[in-house]
Amino acid sequence: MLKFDFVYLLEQIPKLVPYLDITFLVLILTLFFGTILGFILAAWKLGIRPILSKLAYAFTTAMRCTPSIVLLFLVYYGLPALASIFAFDLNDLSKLFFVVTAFSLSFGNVMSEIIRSSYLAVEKGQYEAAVSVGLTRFDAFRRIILPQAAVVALPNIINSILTLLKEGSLAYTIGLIDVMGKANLLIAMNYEAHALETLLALSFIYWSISIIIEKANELLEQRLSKGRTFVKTV
Amino acid sequence: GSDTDKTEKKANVKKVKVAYAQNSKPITYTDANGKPAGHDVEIMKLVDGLLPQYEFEFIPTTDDDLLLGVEQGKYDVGIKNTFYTEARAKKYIYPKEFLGLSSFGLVLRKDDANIKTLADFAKAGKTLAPIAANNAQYTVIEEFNQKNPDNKVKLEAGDAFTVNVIAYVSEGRSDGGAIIEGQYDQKVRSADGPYHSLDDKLVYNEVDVIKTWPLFNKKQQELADAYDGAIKQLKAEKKTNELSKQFYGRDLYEVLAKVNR
Amino acid sequence: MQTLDLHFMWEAFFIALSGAPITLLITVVALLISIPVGFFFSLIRLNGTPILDQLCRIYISFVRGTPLIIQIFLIYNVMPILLERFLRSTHSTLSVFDVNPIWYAFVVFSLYTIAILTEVFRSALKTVQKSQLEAAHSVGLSTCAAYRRIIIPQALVTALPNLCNATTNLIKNTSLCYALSLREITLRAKVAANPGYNYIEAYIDIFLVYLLICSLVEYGFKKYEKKLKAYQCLSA
Amino acid sequence: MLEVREIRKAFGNQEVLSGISFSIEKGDVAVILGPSGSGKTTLLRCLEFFEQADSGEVLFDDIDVDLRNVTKEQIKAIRQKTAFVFQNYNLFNNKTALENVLEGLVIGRKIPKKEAEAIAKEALDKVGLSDKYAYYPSQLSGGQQQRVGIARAIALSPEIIFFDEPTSALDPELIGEVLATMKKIAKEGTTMLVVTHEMSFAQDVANKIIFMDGGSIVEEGTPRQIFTEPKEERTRQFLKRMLPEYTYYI
Amino acid sequence: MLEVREIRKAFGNQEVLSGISFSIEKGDVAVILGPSGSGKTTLLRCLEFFEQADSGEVLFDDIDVDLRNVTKEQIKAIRQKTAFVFQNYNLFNNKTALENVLEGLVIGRKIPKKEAEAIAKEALDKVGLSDKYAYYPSQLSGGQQQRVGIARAIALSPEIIFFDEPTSALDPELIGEVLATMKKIAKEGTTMLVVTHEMSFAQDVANKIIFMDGGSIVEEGTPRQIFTEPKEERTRQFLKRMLPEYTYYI
Ligand SMILES: Nc1ncnc2c1ncn2[C@@H]1O[C@H](COP(=O)(O)OP(=O)(O)OP(=O)(O)O)[C@@H](O)[C@H]1O
Ligand SMILES: Nc1ncnc2c1ncn2[C@@H]1O[C@H](COP(=O)(O)OP(=O)(O)OP(=O)(O)O)[C@@H](O)[C@H]1O
Ligand SMILES: [Mg+2]
Ligand SMILES: [Mg+2]
Repeated sequence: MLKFDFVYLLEQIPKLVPYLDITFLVLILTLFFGTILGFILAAWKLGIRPILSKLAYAFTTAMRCTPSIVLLFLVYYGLPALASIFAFDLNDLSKLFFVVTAFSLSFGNVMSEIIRSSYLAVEKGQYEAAVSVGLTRFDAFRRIILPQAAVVALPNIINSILTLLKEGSLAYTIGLIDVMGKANLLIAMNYEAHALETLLALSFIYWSISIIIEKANELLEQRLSKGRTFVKTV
Repeated sequence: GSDTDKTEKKANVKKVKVAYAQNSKPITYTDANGKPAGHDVEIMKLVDGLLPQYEFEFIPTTDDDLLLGVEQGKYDVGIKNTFYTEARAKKYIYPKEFLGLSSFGLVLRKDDANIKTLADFAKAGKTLAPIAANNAQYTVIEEFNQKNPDNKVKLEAGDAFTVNVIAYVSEGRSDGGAIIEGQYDQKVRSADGPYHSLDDKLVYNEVDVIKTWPLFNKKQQELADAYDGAIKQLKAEKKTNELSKQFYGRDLYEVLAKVNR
Repeated sequence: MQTLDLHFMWEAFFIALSGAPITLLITVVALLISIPVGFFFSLIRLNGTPILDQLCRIYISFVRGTPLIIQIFLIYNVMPILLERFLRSTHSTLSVFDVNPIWYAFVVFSLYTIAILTEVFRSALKTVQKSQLEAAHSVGLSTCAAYRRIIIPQALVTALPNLCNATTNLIKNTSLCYALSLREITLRAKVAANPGYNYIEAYIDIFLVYLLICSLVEYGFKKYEKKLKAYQCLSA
Repeated sequence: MLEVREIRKAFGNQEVLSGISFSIEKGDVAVILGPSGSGKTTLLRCLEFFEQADSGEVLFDDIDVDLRNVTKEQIKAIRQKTAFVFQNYNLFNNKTALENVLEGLVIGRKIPKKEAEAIAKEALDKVGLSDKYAYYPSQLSGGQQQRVGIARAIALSPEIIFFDEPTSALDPELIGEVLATMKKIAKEGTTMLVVTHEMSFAQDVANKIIFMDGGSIVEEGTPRQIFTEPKEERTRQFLKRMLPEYTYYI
Repeated sequence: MLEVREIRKAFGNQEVLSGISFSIEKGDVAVILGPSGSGKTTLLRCLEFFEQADSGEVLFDDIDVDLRNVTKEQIKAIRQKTAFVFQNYNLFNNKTALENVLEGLVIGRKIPKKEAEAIAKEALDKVGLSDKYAYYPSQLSGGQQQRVGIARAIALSPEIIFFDEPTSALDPELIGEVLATMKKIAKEGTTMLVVTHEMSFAQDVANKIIFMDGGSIVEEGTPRQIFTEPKEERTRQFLKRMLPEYTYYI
């Protein structure tokens, strides 16, 4: 075993940080598309059209049961294969495209369940009161249901965002290099010698980002919880 | 003038996607500047230089993706220190000419220096550090086990990410580990290797020298043939010997006569 | 595109399936540990118990904030070495390296799932009105009984979909056990694929096995959610 | 302005409304009386489309709704003209008292913020809550919550307001005040359909009494008719408890 | 049996209870009257320890509680002897009417299931819900829910029951029945502390009236004293609304 080399650890950080741009790009694009997908799926599940709701549930089952790596390969290989039937060549598209597509599908699916469960957790009376004062369904959702549901949803959303943040190891399997991929490369380049230091440097970066996200979440949760009381044991 | 020349040239030149495993230094890897590097990569660059009708684009990726990608046609050719097996030959085109030679052996603690072959190793009941399942070394040992059902090496699949063979052996977590000599050289023997301090505690015992191959997509017969022509020329010019020395610290072509796979 | 080697796929399917017991064992053990502990942690967080709450937060933030594979690395590669040194210094004859790697898997996945479930439970408990607890107290139920019989059944309705997500994710994450050389589903399939490079077939098999397991799990959750929701649906 | 024909509603196989028909004119104050569980709340909820009736017809001004197939537009149109005071208040948990009242004005009726605020404050003042603007529902007493619910409805100045037991949580003093407010609104021409157990309101303000039992209308008429000479034995029996009081007021 | 000394409670810097003291004896039926927002609910909640009072003392039988530092054992001991009827019912959402009543008997009081079921059914029958055993709260009308809440409390046969407006959602007919039930329980010796706006109950059953306003007790005494010769102007003013009725009943 080599001596733990703290200086080495510190040296790795500036080498890793530049690759955060890919990490964030993937994160933000996925958040954007995934959330939209999540809302659509949740709306279908909660809606009255049986076909759409069956479809949405089936999608959820499929997504839940697909390991992310398989999903990524399905998108990375399957999509171009599918497109080639229609004489499109997707093989030259950026790897980013495939990664974001795959992540959005699975993130959107998780979001749809989070949205569904938190939506159902808001009493029906709140919706009724809202439409009774003339709010449209959309306004009722936006102004009354959503803020209350968000309190319930947030901890779970943060769970998934943090998971998503770290999915870099998956992107790496098809050769897209984000911080995680870069850490892998750094380790490989040093013949796995200072793996521990490099990984700790990586963890440090991830952890810092997570702490920022969690702090933001805390503030938001507090704001949304205004006027509400929750169960405690004492 | 020159502008039209370039475009004209471009039009005739076929792009070739060469996938390489980006994390097996010194065979193939991505260097600190994000550029492709390593023994196999350098050879392919030379091949590219000899083939004006092709332009190689090197794409870094992982083993899994490389194998799938070449099979599917996402990449035209892949290099990752691949050995030859029958089954693989069904999936990919192996060219006629091999790409390089690779010394494959066991890293052991000094006390076990007398273990020279896999058979010795198995007989002594030693434990082997886990090997990534898609690594060629795994196949070699598995084949050994198939041929020697009464004297099997205990083989475990693992992952390169967590299994650091040198560390495993030196710490006594396992008795031996499979390794490519080039890697052992750079890690342990070389004066600035990260494990140079272990140089007097460990030994590398060669088990075999094995030919490594590029894998071509099934549709790339033409490319494979072109490759054959080019690499023949390189071997004749002894360029390959130079690279072997440069990356593996030793001219493996000296033992070519004894290589049987 | 090449045709699939169906024969291989058929055989490898069962090879992959034979890894299911390990996957399920890890999943079950991790859940058995992390459901009660996660619940306990969520109570600490909801109550804002002074020091414990801070500790919980740091723990959760670390576990959620760093990649699972790194946690595996730390626990599998670093911890044993430290332990080994410690044991050697105490002249113990125990060998850390002889420990079956599955124990590492239990530890890693439990630690991870606890963090996830803490947040799942915390959010779910927030959906139960405080007055439900008061009503339970008023008829003489202890806090414990109130939670068991009134609060938890109501919170579970919200928790279940997320619990189901967490469980299926856990099942899929056990594929990271390849890093522990544990022969679970993914690793077995990949090893089987290795000699013939039948990676596509192997991945399809992996997909099918997970599909089988996860859809059974999901089916169970759906059934249970329906049952728990009996008191709500009727009015909706 | 509101005519209801043969509304039926069953939960499972228990029929809760078994063919309710009545009509009220503009400016009417109609009171629905009836024992607990007789379907009063369910009736109001069906009229506001919170509950889907199994069959029946509702005529609201010129909107003719077949309850078996209601369109979204019809629901929206009717809800724009009505307001609802809930038996269990249903205040917006995430909004203060003032915001609860503002919501419908600003978002629902698109009244400019400034103006809406004046209206909302006036409504809250009317029900005696001028010092509770910034309180969240969880910080209000039962009676205060109920009054916010009332303020929220009357602030909208809708054509018709459905009240579901609007004074149940109030003390006699306040009941007086709230009923006076309702009386005033009625005088201003707002139509009201009120479920209440408050006989004095029924007598003083209502011009129509509907007595329900077991999902049907047992009897309807003017307060005078119902209170002094009820035709049905069931009505008489129900009112017996209150008659002494009634006698006094007369 | 219950003595309360100088309970104080503030939310933020708004004092809601400013030093409440009174005492009731075994078998007493004490009624708390007072306008909305005067702190009645808060007082009851402090006595059941749902709200932590800022200071004060409670003597319950031989248990002497300093509200500034209450132990868990004291809370438990007192809750075992009391029951609470909530202003907004607070039924267990995930339990049927019968289960709501059973819960406290079987789990709280450890009464064998069989026996408990008989008691629970009897309690529900008393409040006229013999046909709703298997209904969930969401399937019950407001009045039905309120009655389940009452049944849940009386089934426990505690030494003292706190009622917070137990008849607000009931129609006159039922109010009569429920009050009769409460009267019967009172006769059997159960002590009661009742917040209500139902004057007839205050007159008929109570032997003590406590009139609160703005967080303090304005006046207390027997019903006769309070209703016929209130000392305080505030009391007189509050009762004015009800006096006609009262006069009648006398
Ligand atoms: N979702 C439901 N499922 C089944 N039964 C229901 C449901 N909602 C209401 N009921 C039943 O319908 C009947 C009428 O209920 P409703 O709420 O209309 O009564 P109400 O006249 O408003 O009574 P109250 O004066 O007590 O509020 C009740 O017996 C109730 O149990
Ligand atoms: N959590 C809280 N935060 C701030 N103020 C509160 C809170 N709870 C109650 N209050 C205030 O305390 C006062 C007393 O409330 P309480 O519920 O005791 O009144 P009440 O006498 O029961 O009235 P009602 O007859 O309307 O039920 C009210 O003015 C209310 O606004
Ligand atoms: Mg009702
Ligand atoms: Mg109150």
